[in-house]
Amino acid sequence: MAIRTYREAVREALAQEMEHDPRVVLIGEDLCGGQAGSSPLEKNKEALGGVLGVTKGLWTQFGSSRVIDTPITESAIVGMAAGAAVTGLRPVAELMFMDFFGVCHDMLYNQAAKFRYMFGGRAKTPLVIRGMIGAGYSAAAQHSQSPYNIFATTPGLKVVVPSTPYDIKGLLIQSIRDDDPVVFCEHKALYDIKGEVPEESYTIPFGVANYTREGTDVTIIALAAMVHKANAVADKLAKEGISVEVVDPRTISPLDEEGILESVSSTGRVVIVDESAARFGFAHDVAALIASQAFHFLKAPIVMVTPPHTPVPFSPPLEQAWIPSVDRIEAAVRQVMEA
Amino acid sequence: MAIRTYREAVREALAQEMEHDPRVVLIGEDLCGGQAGSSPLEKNKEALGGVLGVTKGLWTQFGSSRVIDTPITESAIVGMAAGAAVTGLRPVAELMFMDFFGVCHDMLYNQAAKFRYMFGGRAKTPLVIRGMIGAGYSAAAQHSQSPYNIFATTPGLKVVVPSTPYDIKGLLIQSIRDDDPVVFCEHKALYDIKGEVPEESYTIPFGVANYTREGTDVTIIALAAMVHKANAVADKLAKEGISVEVVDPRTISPLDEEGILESVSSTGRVVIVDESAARFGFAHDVAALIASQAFHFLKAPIVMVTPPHTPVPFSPPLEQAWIPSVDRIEAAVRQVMEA
Amino acid sequence: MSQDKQKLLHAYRKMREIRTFEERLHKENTTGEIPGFIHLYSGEEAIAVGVCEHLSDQDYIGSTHRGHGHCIAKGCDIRGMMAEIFGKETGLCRGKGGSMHIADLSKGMLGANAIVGGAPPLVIGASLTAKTLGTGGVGVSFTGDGGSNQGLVFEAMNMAVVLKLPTIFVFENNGYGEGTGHDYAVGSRDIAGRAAGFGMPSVKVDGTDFFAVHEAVGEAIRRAREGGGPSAIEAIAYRWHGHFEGDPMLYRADGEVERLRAEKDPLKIFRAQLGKQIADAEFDAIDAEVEALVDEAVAKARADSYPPVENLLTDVYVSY
Amino acid sequence: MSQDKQKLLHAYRKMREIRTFEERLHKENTTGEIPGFIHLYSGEEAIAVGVCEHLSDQDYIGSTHRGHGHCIAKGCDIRGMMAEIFGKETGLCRGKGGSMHIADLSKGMLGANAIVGGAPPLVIGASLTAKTLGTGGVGVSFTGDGGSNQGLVFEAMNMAVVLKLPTIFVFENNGYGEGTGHDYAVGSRDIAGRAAGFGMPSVKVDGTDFFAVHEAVGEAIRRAREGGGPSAIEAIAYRWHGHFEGDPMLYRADGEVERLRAEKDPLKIFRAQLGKQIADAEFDAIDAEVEALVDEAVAKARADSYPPVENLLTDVYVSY
Ligand SMILES: Cc1ncc(C[n+]2csc(CCOP(=O)(O)OP(=O)(O)O)c2C)c(N)n1
Ligand SMILES: Cc1ncc(C[n+]2csc(CCOP(=O)(O)OP(=O)(O)O)c2C)c(N)n1
Ligand SMILES: [Mg+2]
Ligand SMILES: [Mg+2]
Repeated sequence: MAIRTYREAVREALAQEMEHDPRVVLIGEDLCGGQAGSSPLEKNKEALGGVLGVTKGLWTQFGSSRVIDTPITESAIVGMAAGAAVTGLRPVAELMFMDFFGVCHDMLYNQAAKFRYMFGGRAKTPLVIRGMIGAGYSAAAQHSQSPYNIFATTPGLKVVVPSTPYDIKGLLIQSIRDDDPVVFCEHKALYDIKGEVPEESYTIPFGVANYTREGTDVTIIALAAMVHKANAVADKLAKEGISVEVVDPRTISPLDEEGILESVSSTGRVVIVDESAARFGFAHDVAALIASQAFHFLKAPIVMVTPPHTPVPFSPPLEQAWIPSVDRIEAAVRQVMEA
Repeated sequence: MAIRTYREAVREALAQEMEHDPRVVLIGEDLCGGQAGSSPLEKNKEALGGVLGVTKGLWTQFGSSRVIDTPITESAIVGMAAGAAVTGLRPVAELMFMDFFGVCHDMLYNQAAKFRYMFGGRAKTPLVIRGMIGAGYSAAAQHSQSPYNIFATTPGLKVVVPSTPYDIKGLLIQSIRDDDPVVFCEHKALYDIKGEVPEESYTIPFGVANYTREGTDVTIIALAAMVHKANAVADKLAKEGISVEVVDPRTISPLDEEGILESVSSTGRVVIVDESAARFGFAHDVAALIASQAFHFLKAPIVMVTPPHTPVPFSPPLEQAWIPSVDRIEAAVRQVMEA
Repeated sequence: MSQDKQKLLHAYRKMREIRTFEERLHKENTTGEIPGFIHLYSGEEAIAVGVCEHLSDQDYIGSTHRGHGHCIAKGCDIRGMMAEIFGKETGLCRGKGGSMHIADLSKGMLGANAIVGGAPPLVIGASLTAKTLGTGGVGVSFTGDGGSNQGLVFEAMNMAVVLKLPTIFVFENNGYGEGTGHDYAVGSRDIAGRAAGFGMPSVKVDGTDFFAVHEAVGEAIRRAREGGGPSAIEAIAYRWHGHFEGDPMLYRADGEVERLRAEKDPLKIFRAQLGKQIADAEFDAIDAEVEALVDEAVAKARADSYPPVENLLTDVYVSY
Repeated sequence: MSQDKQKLLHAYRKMREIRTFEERLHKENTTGEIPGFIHLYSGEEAIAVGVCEHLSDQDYIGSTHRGHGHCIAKGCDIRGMMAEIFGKETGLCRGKGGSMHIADLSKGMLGANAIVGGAPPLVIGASLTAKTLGTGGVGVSFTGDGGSNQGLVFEAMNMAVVLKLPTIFVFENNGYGEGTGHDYAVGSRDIAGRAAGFGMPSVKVDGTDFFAVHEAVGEAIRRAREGGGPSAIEAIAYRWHGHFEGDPMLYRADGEVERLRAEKDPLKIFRAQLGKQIADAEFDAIDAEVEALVDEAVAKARADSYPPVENLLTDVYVSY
């Protein structure tokens, strides 16, 4: 196995799938950048390779018919990708910051998500929408959100929120091979984390949670950047003899309900950490699942660690207070232990 | 008090507020209809009065500068309304079917909802977005949804989901006078129901639940059309000696958390009925609230009665099976009673 | 029969199928057996057929809420359509879509669409597939005069120019969007005129004249197939019925519909144009065949059963 | 001093304020004290100032992610802006918005906007307010060449024509959207040319020439104030820095920036144009004053405190 960053793992997954299947195309703004000027100077240059550097080198390798730079026109990007998906391509469209979904939500919400059902099962829509989520960079209210809850409430969409280089590669390849529309959320705080990643192609199935820590006293359920904070808390409290299990569902639609309920039934104490929202978020969805399906196992009230019901603030001290912190997670675990 | 339909109550609220305050303007497609042709024949006609007949007569009364017909251009409608709201008007924009929010979500999600916070409290956005929600008319997957959960997850928006003619008038007047952006959801199955409505203007405060039935054994929490089904179940089971309390929060952002928790603490048994979604819906938000704040009062697992995780189907028998039914609500109550 | 004549009769048959289908729905709708909203296409037949006579199953179209005509012109099965509109299991979408979501991907029909302006972004996707896989296919979107103001449409047009996609944007100007005149809602009062601003050629044609539509679209499709990029066509025709069935049409001038039926009937116009070449009896024979076909479709749709309730939970994902 | 000369010096001062502010940010940004993304406006000063010199606090502008120049031109306080960019409580948005959301409604500044294409729909709302309340005000939206392709913009343009709103759509064509050339992303390669399709007049001007911008916009604003409806203006200028601070600018030609700084500097051009009327010393005096002002703003912003953590939970709604 090689050591790769989360960013490199994304690029590797894209490159391998593009090699594997000529129907895979990338669509988005500045995926390359340089191809997008018509002056001779720019013609043969890949200037950006994506704002995140994620797609760097892919245009050089696969050319303009596979790596398609677009104008700033998200509805046409997602709509075109959806239309291409039902007619035979396997497009991977990049939204850059997931926050931008607002300008093209219909193409996911009313179109791609519903084709198969509305058409009586006679359509396949193998579409991936990639984008960044997450706060922490003072990118302010319109570039820091994690709206995976809004995607996952929509029947017909699948939603992936990976936390490690290993997971992101396997889940992205799975997403591209999947015949349903997938919203693929990359957390910006994780792009530079490193981990072991097989060089060959592999998939990770949807709906299978990963237990990043095993434990018997408390279950923490967390996603993306929050998994790492939960792990840190588990490691710290282990020294005090508090045994914390950390469950990373990795995909929230489908959700590994069984995996979550099994952990909860063994610990009876639950903390859910979620960066999406103070209301109607992932924490609430999972809390509701547990309160309806595993109620009799619960020994204490469920504790949710979420941001407050406010937009993401710009100023660093406010933003740090907004993001669920290691301290708040630790306090939540102590709280459920005491209840 | 007069007897009014839910539809008439909306119109009366709009008319009274337009009389009361010259800054109130209506914006939307076919609010009038006839004004919108330039031929002499059409010039002086109000052809539609809104697709729902809700705004009928208002153009005749207030003219084109107050009742503003627009092209089919929802992003410009909501954006214009938001821009007008921060600069001195009090616009009420109609989205016709709330399902259409997908084509203009950004103007709510990233703009109107966030002005005040992003601008450090130095903005007021007195904006109302009205639209129809609800299934039951074979309007199929793109005209039958109830996406109030998606609105209410967004900090900065207020969300109103009224169930009676009395409530809708008082809440709409409150919404128009409120200085924050409000998403106002009218359930299409309720337009023709009648009830007592004061002729004069009045407001109902946000965040105050209505107990439509008082009871001691079980709490049902429900919104809009579901309130009437919950009431029917309460009335039926009362005859068997099962005492059901029905709580209609009326506004879901803000939510009357205290009112809900108080009822739950007295009954200890909870059924939540919600037409929005099988995942990440209103039912989940409230279940999470209860599981974290009133856990020790609970005598039984929380039961959620929601649609399945599918788009809304067209064919009547499928659609009827999709909508939470009186039978399912009754069964849920019996289930929590037995647990 | 000469090939040309065969083609002409085929076009006539398609237009007649649309007309008979729609007029029958207008009648059947009053019985209360048809669920949901119905938007009829009568009066605009020459547009759908003028376009689709150029297309094969490799070519895709994307349609509107007023989609029956496009479906029929693109070759969707009339029985399957009627059953769908009645909400029956035998429907093209197994009763799950209804009038506003009829689709048949095997025929290159990407779906009616209940979101105004929804089709153009999807259609450029079909065009991208054609271009990427080199199928030689084109994508055609239908959009109304009202829908022509939706931002989605403009984005699709710009994208199609930038990527030189084989797309034809057909604008059906039938005078109204719901009750709102196009002369109010289209700021420039010239839908075709917008295309130049996006860098594509456009023409405006009489949408009640099959030959005018057919010729203009033929030119655009040829250009698209040859790699010349997208075009726009504004076709002017008239909607005979209300926006939806049940619309009291207060925005109409007195006698407007009668006049349209008398003077602007695409089928009458077609027959008059071909009066010298094709005998009335030949047209009438087609009319009778189509009448029988639609009779049968209605009878079958009425007799067929609703989908079983278990179907509620299928077709959400490929796995269930 | 003559009134004319006063006005000219005011315009120069505003342009200099922008330039000095931006170049200082470019430097300060390397210290790591400035949080988040910064997009600099150097090279485009004549557009913001050429427009805003026509406006009063009753008139509203809507801006972009590259908003500092528009804010300064519209009269936002430079100390408040700098403090905002540093994330301090004394910032114009009390540290909650940052560079991409600076706003001051009391000055008619509706906000920078981090959603590309976000401003035009909001600005037509300000225009609607002006029209409805009869204030005589206008709304001006700024949009980049890249942003000009967003559907939101086209919708706002059509709506403004239909409702005859007093709106001016200013397109700042600085050659690139991030790393993508406008000649790639704008299908027609002519942003101003799109306006006609929407039914409004437009002109294309040299955006490095204050007088060219000022005159064209003056005409459009006069028309708008008189009830003549909206206009569009494409102003061509150049972005000297990267898309954001940190952009390696691989898409640039060799020597491109040096050439722009030498040949396309709006301030140099302005001074050259007025060389006969206004002495260098007068300009230099302004430069020095502005330098001092920006020095002070930076010193103050650096010294000011961050907002207290309690502020996290305020300003979401009017009630909290
Ligand atoms: C996004 C969206 N907005 C509004 C509607 C409601 N609506 C349905 S059809 C229609 C009018 C469409 O007019 P036009 O495009 O001219 O098509 P026509 O009905 O004339 O064929 C409207 C406003 C919708 N379905 N979707
Ligand atoms: C809806 C949306 N899409 C994409 C982006 C990312 N983005 C920010 S600025 C920018 C380029 C804008 O180019 P242009 O409009 O020419 O303005 P300039 O930066 O040149 O001033 C892009 C793509 C965004 N912020 N919002
Ligand atoms: Mg029309
Ligand atoms: Mg630019």
